[in-house]
Amino acid sequence: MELTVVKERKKQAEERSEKNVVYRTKNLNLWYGEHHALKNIDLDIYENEVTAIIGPSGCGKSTYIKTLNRMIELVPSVRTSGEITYRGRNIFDKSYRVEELRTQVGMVFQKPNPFPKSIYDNVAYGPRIHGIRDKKILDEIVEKSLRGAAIWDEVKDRLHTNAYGLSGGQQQRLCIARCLAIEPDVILMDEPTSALDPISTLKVEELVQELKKNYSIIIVTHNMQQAARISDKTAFFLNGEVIEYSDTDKLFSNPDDKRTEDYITGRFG
Amino acid sequence: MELTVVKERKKQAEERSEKNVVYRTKNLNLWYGEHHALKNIDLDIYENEVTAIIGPSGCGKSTYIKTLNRMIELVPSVRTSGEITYRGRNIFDKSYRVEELRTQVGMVFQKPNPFPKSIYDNVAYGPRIHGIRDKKILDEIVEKSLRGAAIWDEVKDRLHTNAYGLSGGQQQRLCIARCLAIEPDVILMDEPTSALDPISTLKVEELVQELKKNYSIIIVTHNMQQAARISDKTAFFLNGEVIEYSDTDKLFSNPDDKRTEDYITGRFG
Amino acid sequence: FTTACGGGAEQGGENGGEQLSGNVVVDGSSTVYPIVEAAAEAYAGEQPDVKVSVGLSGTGGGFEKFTKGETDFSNASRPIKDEEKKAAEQNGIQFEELQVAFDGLSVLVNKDNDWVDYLTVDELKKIFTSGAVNGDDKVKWSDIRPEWPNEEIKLFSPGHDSGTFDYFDEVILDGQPLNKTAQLSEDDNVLVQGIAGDKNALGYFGFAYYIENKDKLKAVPIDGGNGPVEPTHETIQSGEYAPLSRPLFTYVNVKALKEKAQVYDFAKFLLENGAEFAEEVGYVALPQEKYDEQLKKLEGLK
Amino acid sequence: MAMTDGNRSYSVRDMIKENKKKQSGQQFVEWLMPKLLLLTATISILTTIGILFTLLFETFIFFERVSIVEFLTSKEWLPWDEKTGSFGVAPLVTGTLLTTAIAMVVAIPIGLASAIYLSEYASEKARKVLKPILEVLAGIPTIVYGFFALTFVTPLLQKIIPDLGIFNALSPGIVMGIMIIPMVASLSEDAMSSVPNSIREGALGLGSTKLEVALKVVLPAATSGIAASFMLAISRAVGETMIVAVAGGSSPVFTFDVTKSIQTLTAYIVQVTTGDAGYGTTVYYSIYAVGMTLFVFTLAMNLLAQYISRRFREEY
Amino acid sequence: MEKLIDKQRVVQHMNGRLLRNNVLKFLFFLATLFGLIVLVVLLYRIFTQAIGWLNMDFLNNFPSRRPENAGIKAGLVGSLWLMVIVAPVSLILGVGTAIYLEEYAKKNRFTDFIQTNISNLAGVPSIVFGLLGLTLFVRELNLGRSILAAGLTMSLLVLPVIVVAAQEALRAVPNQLREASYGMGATKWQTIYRIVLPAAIPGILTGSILALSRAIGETAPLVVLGIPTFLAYLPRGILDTFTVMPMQIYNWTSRPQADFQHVAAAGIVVLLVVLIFMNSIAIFIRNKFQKRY
Ligand SMILES: Nc1ncnc2c1ncn2[C@@H]1O[C@H](COP(=O)(O)OP(=O)(O)OP(=O)(O)O)[C@@H](O)[C@H]1O
Ligand SMILES: Nc1ncnc2c1ncn2[C@@H]1O[C@H](COP(=O)(O)OP(=O)(O)OP(=O)(O)O)[C@@H](O)[C@H]1O
Ligand SMILES: [Mg+2]
Ligand SMILES: [Mg+2]
Ligand SMILES: O=P([O-])([O-])[O-]
Repeated sequence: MELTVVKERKKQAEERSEKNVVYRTKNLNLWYGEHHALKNIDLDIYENEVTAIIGPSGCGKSTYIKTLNRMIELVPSVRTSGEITYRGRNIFDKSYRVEELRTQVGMVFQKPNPFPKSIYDNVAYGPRIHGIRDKKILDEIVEKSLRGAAIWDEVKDRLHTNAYGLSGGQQQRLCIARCLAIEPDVILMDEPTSALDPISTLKVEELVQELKKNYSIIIVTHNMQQAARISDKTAFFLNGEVIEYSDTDKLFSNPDDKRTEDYITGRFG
Repeated sequence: MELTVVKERKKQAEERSEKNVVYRTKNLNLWYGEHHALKNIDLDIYENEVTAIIGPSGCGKSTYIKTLNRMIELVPSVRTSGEITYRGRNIFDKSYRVEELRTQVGMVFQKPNPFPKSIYDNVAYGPRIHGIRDKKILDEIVEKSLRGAAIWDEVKDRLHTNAYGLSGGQQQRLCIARCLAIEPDVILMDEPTSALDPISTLKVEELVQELKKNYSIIIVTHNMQQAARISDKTAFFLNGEVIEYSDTDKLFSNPDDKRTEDYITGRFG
Repeated sequence: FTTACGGGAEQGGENGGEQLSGNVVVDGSSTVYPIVEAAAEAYAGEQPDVKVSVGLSGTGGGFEKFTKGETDFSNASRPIKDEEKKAAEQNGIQFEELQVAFDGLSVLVNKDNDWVDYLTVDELKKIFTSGAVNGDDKVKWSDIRPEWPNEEIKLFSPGHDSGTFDYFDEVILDGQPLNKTAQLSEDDNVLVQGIAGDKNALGYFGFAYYIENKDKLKAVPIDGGNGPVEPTHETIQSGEYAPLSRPLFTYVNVKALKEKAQVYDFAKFLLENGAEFAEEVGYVALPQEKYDEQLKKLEGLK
Repeated sequence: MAMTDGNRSYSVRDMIKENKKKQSGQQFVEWLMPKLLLLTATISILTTIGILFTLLFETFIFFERVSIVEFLTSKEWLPWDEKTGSFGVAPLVTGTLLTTAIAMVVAIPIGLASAIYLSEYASEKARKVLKPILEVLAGIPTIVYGFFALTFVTPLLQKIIPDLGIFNALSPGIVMGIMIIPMVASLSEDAMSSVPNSIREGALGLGSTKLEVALKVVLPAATSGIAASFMLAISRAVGETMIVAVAGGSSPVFTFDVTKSIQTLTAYIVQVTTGDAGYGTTVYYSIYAVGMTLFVFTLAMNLLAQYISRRFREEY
Repeated sequence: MEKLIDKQRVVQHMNGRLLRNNVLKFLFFLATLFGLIVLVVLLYRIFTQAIGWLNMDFLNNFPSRRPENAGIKAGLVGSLWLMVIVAPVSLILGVGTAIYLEEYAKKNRFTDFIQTNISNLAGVPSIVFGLLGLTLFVRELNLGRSILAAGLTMSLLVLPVIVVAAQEALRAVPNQLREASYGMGATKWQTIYRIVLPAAIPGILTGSILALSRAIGETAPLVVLGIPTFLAYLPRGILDTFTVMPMQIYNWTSRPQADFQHVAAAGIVVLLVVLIFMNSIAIFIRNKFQKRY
């Protein structure tokens, strides 16, 4: 009988963990033409957690995160092998509609890329394409998203001016707001705060903490402090490989791999 | 007699300090159309020092640094009043050729902006436009500049491929190399490391320390740690005004102004 | 400025076996163009150093240049007009008119039209004149002869600015306005398409276009008072096909004729061989006496 | 010597200074180029002045013979008879408007759709093959299109519209539109291609379909380039001559019926310049008045288009 | 967190969106295909007519009254000579004007005036340029009916197309590239010449292809200039008289003899080959340089 209980528990644990995995990457390889940019990546990403991806420039962080919402397909020379499942479904599956995937998986890019439209229209873009026309609801979504991205106060008086009039940092926060507007399930962030000042960064970091209650967040960052501050798990990439992936506390305090240690202590590049 | 010595010394000191000022900004005001972006800026920048400019997003940091090499003139709606002297000459003076100013004052931008040319041609661009044609000298300059920007090893095998094939971080370091290639007197850097990983950042920071022996460097940064680490003087901007300007140690340890303190301790944005 | 002042212009006169050089500039009517082109082509074999160029600016456009002294010959599908004479006079240009061939304006119907046996000049006039039958200009075959079908005639005519229309206007319409329902085109091949494509079509254009499209179209014999006459080489040349056969001209600048040996020589060549060339490109030669007469006149001008 | 590494005997900074002293030529070029370029820009003005002069003199003579009121208000264009003739330009204007409008109805949607396909859907390879092939369409001499309209398109259309005359406005209008497709497609595609990819990524990342990216993001961002291609297309249609001259007939009738034979302003000018009309006759001078009309017509259209595009651009 | 977006509806909506995308993609493809189909029909008609008439003799002969002897030599050589003037003159003037307007001119009335003027010239029909060329180049400047006179006329004719296309191309060059160059102490002209122009070349070339294609296929203004149709000799320099392919073709199509229609078709094929050759050079350069920033 005791055995049954143990088994039962084990099974429950497995189920839970199974359920909690949002993204499961299995043996992923990626080539840009001849250039082997991602090598045998195995990585599970869990629900309602912040997963940070760190590593030196050119190690494949952006490439990996772009593969998660299949944005990488825009580069014509790209080939992949292996599997990524999102909530149990293989995202490379022919029947998986990429638009559906990307609606559930929002993305914030490294360089701010607002549309050449008004601030309002930038944020309302997502809801609109998904069929929300009601002016009142849109207004509400726009305000909420801009507040969420800590930019509402700066732009509330000029919602209908062109987004290109904003400074770089403001533009990036606008892009975050734009992403929040469609209330995704997962949010991919490629160095979202690299163009932000510390205050805005702090706000975004707080926001990330807030959002992870409902969303799963994957964030690429150069800022190891940031990774340490906000993430639950951290993956360390090097030359297209995952060198180490574990709880953030563990990785920063007691890394398994020598290279991780060298990197986080700034000993190599 | 003692008096004379004192006077003499004072005079010498004055002369030295006079000589040491690279940039003197007097009562500078700047408007984008109606928007008053810089207000009564007074700031002296000294030779062979690193001057950091910090402040929240939209406070006018980029605007100010672009004024120093008159890059701001590219925005048609801009008006200025006041004076900036570079090495004693008013840069707004009609007789001052802007190309001469910009040859002596290099610039690294916030967003990487390599030319759509090969890596080699990007770096050789500056020397070439200034009349250096000798292939051997160009080769040497290119290598040295790329090394200086901590990117040589990554690109030395593909010097003649297009610069757009590089990752964001690599592109930014290429831009730094491009700037170093003409050996300017002053280097303006607008958040040059915001797109770099910590290792590259570290290298660039080291490089900045190295360069300041011969060059004067003005660096806009969001990263207060960075400002504290590498700069000799720091100016804190807020809403287009200089709130405080002093030695970096002083500013970070014992600021005069309440707002500075609030900002560096992360109390407001 | 290479055109008007050819280099070897001063070389002596008689054609003999002498080699001439220099330019001969011809422009004007597109109708006359093929004849002069043929002459120029053959002439290049005789006098390889003489550079003959032939343009087709139209009769009017040709005269504009001719009366300014820019060309040596001006082809024309109608005689020169008073305005043009005046312009020539003002610019001190003397010219001589030369006839080079006949064109017989052929009146045509669709291949499937089995009712029209011939038309009189009056009937033609009635059909083509605006307002002659109806206020709205819609003419039915039965309006002309009761036994013909009760269907509207689809009229086709060369555009107002062609020599062909000009001549038709003069001899048939008598200056009355053209039927407004007529479909107009400046290009005779286009008219061929139109008439070949409509059973109720009736139109007219140059003889050569009829000859070339005999299988698609039917020529209507015209009764000018002496019974119906079909357009053929013989009837046109003899003048029997009246009033629709018209002469084609080229005008030559007398000064050029006098001063430039190659211009004179080319004019002579054109008249001597004009009959052959005209026939070859689809027109009808003048009676031989006519060419001889003009050759004599030419000699007198030298 | 500003350099830190010792194994070099020169300083770039010094070399630049040295070169600066020598480069007085550089300064001269810098002074000269804007002036040369301004000169090239003035050529266009000189061209316009030239055209105006060429047209004005003869137009003036024309209006000494024909009243300007008649020219503008009469609906009959019967210039051939000196005595009974009537010189109302309206039929030529409607002919032009009619064919141009038809051409635009064909060229703008198809051209823009092709541009969207090429820029947003087609692979790099397909684009590289398709675009040049389309551009061949633009190079076919217009006279070929004219006969294509007359001998292929008109008979085809007659099967659908039995009432269609052998000469009509519809067929040359359509063919003119086809000829203009590459112009719209190619220039619009260029404008769309120059919209940065990062913006497309932003939209795709929100789960947009390619259609939404194209219509809601790229198209608005490329408005000015696309508008420019439309303007060029309209201008080309207004100015096109041979197609209408061959397939449109030469009947200046005041009508908006596309099945009827028409004549355009341009077709009238060619008709007279290549035709029989006597030099010095009223008909001869009328082509200059018609040319002037075309000039004023395009000018008015341009000003209108500029006004519209300015209003349009303000939206964001 | 309260949800403003109904996931259920979003997913339902997705089907419609994807359907729309696919339907329109198909329509866009059809539109592209439409142009291609017309081209194929046109080319098929031309080629079937030209076949048998297209041979070395056709390339080597001068115009003739006999269809079987007629050749395109004078027109072919003349058209190429015309390009010798039109290509450099129109490109230099057109790109120069565009650079002036985009890079140098201040936004003032004069600039607006030039701009309006250019778009206006684009709409002036070719035949009016013929009238201008006749008055200005042929008569006033006394260039006669030469290659030079015709070339200059044609250059003015295609100028606006090149200017507008070049302006668009220059406008599309990101400003950050200019900034980078200025930041190195480059002068304005250096920046334009070394950075902006190379980046704008693809766009400029597209416009130029269209413009030159137009110049090489144009008949009406040359007719007005009085360019001859029959010539039995070749020009030796830019001051000689000449004829061009479209004039030959135009003449042949209007001849009564059916055989001349075949000659015309053969002429069209030669003209198209020349065009395609010109295009491919430009397209090669364009594809080599085209990139998205
Ligand atoms: N479109 C592309 N074509 C070819 N190679 C590419 C492309 N994009 C990236 N790469 C290469 O793939 C490698 C990984 O690039 P990636 O952008 O993923 O790096 P990263 O870790 O995001 O770097 P950074 O921190 O600088 O953004 C780099 O060596 C880069 O040069
Ligand atoms: N071209 C422009 N036209 C109008 N306003 C501008 C322009 N560029 C900047 N501004 C405004 O001027 C102010 C200062 O901008 P600036 O780019 O100097 O800020 P910053 O301190 O560099 O910010 P960040 O850290 O986000 O880069 C901002 O409010 C911005 O919106
Ligand atoms: Mg990256
Ligand atoms: Mg900034
Ligand atoms: O060209 P034509 O004057 O004979 O019609």
